[in-house]
Amino acid sequence: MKFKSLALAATVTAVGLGALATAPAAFAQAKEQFFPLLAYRTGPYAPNGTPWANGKQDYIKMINARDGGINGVKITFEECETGYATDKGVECYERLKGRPGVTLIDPQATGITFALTDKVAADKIPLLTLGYGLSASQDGNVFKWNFPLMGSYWTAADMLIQHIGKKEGGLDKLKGKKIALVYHDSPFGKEPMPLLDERSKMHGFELQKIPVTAPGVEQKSAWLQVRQSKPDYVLLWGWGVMNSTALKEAQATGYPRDKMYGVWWAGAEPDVKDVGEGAKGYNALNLNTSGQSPKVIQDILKLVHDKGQGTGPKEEVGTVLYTRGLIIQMLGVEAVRRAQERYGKGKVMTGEQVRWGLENLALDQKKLDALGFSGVMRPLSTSCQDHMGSTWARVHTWDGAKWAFSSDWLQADEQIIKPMVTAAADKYAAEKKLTRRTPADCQS
Amino acid sequence: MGFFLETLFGGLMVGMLYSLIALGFVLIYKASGVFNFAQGAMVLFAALAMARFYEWFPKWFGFENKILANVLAFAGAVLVMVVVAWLIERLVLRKLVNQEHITLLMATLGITYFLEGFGQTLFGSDIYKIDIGMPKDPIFVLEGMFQGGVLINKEDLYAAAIAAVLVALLALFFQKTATGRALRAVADDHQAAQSIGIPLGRIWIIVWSVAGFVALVAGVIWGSKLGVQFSLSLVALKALPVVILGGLTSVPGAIIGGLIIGVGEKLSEIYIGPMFGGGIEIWFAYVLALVFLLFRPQGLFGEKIIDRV
Amino acid sequence: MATRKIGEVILDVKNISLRFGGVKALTDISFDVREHEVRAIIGPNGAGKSSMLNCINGVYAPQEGSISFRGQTFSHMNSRQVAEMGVARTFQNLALFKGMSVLDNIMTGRNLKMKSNLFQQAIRWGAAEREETAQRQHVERIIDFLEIQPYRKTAVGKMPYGLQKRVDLGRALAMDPQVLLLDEPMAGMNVEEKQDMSRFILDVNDEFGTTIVLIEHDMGVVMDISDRVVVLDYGKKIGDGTPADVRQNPDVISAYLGTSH
Amino acid sequence: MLYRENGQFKSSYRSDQQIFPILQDRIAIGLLLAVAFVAIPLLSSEYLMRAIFVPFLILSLAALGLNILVGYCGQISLGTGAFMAIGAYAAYNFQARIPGMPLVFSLLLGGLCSTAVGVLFGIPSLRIKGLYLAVATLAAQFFTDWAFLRIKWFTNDSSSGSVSVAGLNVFGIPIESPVQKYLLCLGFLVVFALLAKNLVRGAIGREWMAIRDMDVAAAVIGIRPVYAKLTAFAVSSFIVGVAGGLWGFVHLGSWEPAAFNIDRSFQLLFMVIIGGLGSIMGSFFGAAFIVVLPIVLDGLPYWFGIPIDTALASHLTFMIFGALIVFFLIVEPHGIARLWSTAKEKLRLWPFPH
Repeated sequence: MKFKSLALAATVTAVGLGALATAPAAFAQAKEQFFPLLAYRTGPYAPNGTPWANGKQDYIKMINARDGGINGVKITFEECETGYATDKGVECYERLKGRPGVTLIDPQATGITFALTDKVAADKIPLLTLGYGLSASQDGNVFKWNFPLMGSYWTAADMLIQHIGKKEGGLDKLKGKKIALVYHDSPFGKEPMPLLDERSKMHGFELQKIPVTAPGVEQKSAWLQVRQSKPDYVLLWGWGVMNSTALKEAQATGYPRDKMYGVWWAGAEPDVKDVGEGAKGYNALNLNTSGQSPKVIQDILKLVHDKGQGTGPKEEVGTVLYTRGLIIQMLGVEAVRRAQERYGKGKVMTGEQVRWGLENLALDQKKLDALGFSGVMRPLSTSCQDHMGSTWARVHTWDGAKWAFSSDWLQADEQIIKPMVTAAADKYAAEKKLTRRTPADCQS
Repeated sequence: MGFFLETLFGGLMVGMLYSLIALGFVLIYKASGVFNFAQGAMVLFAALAMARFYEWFPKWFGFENKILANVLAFAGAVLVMVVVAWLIERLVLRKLVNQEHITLLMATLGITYFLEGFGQTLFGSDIYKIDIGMPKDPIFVLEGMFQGGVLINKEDLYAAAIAAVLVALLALFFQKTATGRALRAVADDHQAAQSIGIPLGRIWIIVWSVAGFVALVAGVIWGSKLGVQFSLSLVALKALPVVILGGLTSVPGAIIGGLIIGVGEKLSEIYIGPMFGGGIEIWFAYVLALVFLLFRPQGLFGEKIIDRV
Repeated sequence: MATRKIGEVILDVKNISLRFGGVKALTDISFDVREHEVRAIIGPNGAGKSSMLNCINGVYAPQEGSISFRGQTFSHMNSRQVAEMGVARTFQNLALFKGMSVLDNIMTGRNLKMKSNLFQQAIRWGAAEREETAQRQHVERIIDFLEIQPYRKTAVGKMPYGLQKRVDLGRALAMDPQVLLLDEPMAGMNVEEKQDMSRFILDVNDEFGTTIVLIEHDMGVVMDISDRVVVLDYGKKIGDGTPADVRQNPDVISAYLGTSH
Repeated sequence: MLYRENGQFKSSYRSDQQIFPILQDRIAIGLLLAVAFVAIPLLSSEYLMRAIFVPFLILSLAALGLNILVGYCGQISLGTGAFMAIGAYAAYNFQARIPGMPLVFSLLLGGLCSTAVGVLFGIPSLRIKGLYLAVATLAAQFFTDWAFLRIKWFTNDSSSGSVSVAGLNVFGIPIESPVQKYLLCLGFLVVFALLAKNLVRGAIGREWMAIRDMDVAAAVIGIRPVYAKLTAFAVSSFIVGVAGGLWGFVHLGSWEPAAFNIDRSFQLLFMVIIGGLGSIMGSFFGAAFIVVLPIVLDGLPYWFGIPIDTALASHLTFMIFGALIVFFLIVEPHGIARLWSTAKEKLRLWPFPH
């Protein structure tokens, strides 16, 4: 018996090490553009992580099927399960970064982003963190390899305050008001605080910070506090199961849902669908539309799902996070395309070249329409200094059955964000003993 | 004052749910000397089964009636938990008889992983809904006494009621039925129980089934409050201080402990938390339990240990 | 036995009473132990013999009474102090360190003698190493004395019962005790084993002049090897004196009627 | 006939008290070290280095520390993650606040801080035993999780509460490349393993085991439970703390409290129990098992070119992992280390069964 199991242990390890040794073996010159996909389809965050990951995969499949890749360069990918855990994420990154033709990394988690920020700089692989990650990394002069495209937690918080201000009839009306931030007790949840503090100083509203211990299954006391202090508005900074729980507790403690505003990670179908009517009136930011009407989604349905190659269930296509996945993947692909314009069409781009592509994205309305993203998102153009490219978003509201936009496009306020970003970036540069990039470096 | 009462009620309600999970721990520990870490995973597993059966059965058997669906789903889930109990006894406990506590503890941690993986493979890892028609909106009482009244959550009341009924049933089961008495005998002394011809194996299956049933009830209540999702298995960690505080071997301990922890947690978070920037309830529960232990190392109702040499 | 002379009172137990909640384990027990003698405590099961030793060891704290050792009087003992004063102990139901080898078990008995600190031990250089070796030599002598050389490196859990009893004795001897408390050293042994064990006990008493306090059921053995006997029954002292006296004592006889084995 | 101790007679107790009394063992260890220090750095790919070996070494170190507490002193702990966190954050603060602080010193000081806290949370162990004690360690776990999120000072006022380090170097030698990181961790591990081994085979080790096996008897012999237990907590949390520092500084480079959450504590407990309680070797076996197995499991489908959905793969990983743990406990409750020594016993007798 003992021997049997000893043998088994031996084989397990043997197979393991063998496999490990061969796994990342160096291949020949890359023929294909490789996208490592970090995802989480298990654990507390799976309900939100899954559609996101599916969107990214479907877009790649569609591009290969429709255009045969990027100017003829096929796209390959491999997914690695992180379970939203930092160390697992790092392992996935190390596992996949060595692949030939590796393009860029979208870790899908703020924690992993923090851990990878230094590593990618050393490995020369761009880090694409659309709408999350380090707010300061908008400053391309310091964060050469980070790309928080389309928004950070600071821009999000800023837009929410502006929107609430509008509702009240002017930011000055916020004076004396009370706004509670119910946040996921982690870097993700704490990132918006500096900006909110700034804004509360400016407009004289009281900011109450109520942490929710991750993953956020038990929120009774958080919402009892809300009930106690009766804030005029609640900002919900949640992710995964925390969001739906928050809405249920809000209902249970009778806090009006229409006074609740979520970040764009707290405004998707998984967050509200099993709350249903209970979430009626709840608002959240959104970077993109949802629905199956856009051309790109039609293409996906036609070329991927109808061929039975869909990654997820068909009805999931076009949901909020799925569509965000599409956008992220599209931006990655377009970055490669942009890079090819400079470094040679039909070639496989290296991480460095893709980085340049990301830094010089220029997606105007025309381009977006051509890509089938008309109406799905705002145009965006990045630069050496600005790695965000667009600071626009809209508020949408859950009517009990579906999300519907309830505001026009909002834009974060340069005047406030910029100095904060620069300051934070400088602090970071000082800690890491980095120097800001020279204009010359921007050309590279 | 009104708000204090609300917090108190809130704490009691949450405490009741903790007690339910703690109950599972205690039952198993009493009967098989196993500190069953898998209790949380069992809650998740049972709740997943219930939630999915509720979706599937109507599809499979083609009927509409929600109540029927709920009943069948519940029955199905009970069956599942019995099977789980049976498998655990056959494949794990039986093979680990007379091992040290820590070995058994690890085994249940293994079971935890397995159940979490298996549950999500079988039933999926999305958020699922258990709808047993619990009212979601709050009611206000004592409006005369306090302005604004005292908010009470109907759902919590029902939950508490269900929990109470369950506990009563268990009490009856243990006091009145032959099996129950056998279980108590086993709890007191394995060898003795065996020597008077009580088959341990069967007893264990029964206990684990009962624990599975308790897990299911807990899962249904939590699930209908929070939705069924992986994180449900984490509530086990909330029940841990409860078991320790109440005493590993005491059913009343589990219940009283649950209430103490529930209330202590909420009051601390509301009234002390803000001074420290909040989020203290999780560790406060443990520290609370710890302080109790320093005065009664065997927990509130646990048996006293005398060193014999 | 003639060779050794009984000395002064070394251990004096006065009016000890011990209760667990309501249960009275010991009531007003007094007796003394003289240097170099073999003192037996006998009595039926549950008479409180082991509890008595536990009080002397400081495992239990008696509610009343006092214990004096070489003139120093304590209301209750502290295990560490007792050990430092040179009182060693074997246990009724083997309290050996099951996970450790015979060697380590007995070495543990020498720990009080070892002075090197954590860091010296961690580096295990000079002092620590020398100390280990020195103590090891001493332990080896005990191993030879108890004739368990072949088992040095085996884990005690795996050894036959009789030998485990020896290891238990060895661990106590390793402390070079002045007083040795033996709790049923021969329980569950066959005749030869008992003979060996009594031989060991007497040798210890002779060679090292160790005072011995002995709990034993086997009246035969007790009467053979002990100088004086205390008899307990239901936590009370019902007799005290030489084996001869005790044999005559009516209370003792009634207490032991039928239970003599 | 290869593995025999016949004819190797010990002429002095000293030689009998060596770490590896048997010649073949000494040779084996020599080879092992040679492989570890020379062969692996030369041969293995960057991925193996960064993603397997470095975590393996660091977690072995942590498991080693935990094993002293749980395996040798018998005090169960579910709060190992907390002590890693303390080590990491303390080291970070020494590094960030004291200019020119050498990395190694920061790490060791971090270990000392964790020692202090470890002793503090060890005090209940004097009164509370067994599973009840677990709650004390869990209290430590959740408290530190919270403290490092909430108390800005610990994280040098970073708005997000996550900290990061850069430009590591050991007395001038930079710690950038995987090989350098690997060697640094290996160095720590070897040194601490040696020291730990010395402790457990010395007087203090015997005290710990005595307390573990039969605390009353130990007390009667004159062992002070206070001293034994608290030293165990101290030594254990020191090693664990240093491991935590390495995990943060060398492996992650940038981390948040979640990197040391309760899952980490469980993972480490798994390691020591699967590997073997009360065995230094076991800590390594356990770490290897727990680190490599999941990676192998969710990698296998790709390497054998079986297309399998990620979710399913990782669910299967969970299941197989859990099943294997139960399997091992059933086959050998005393862990891989015991299997190993049984195998060695068999090898001694080989080719003659008796």
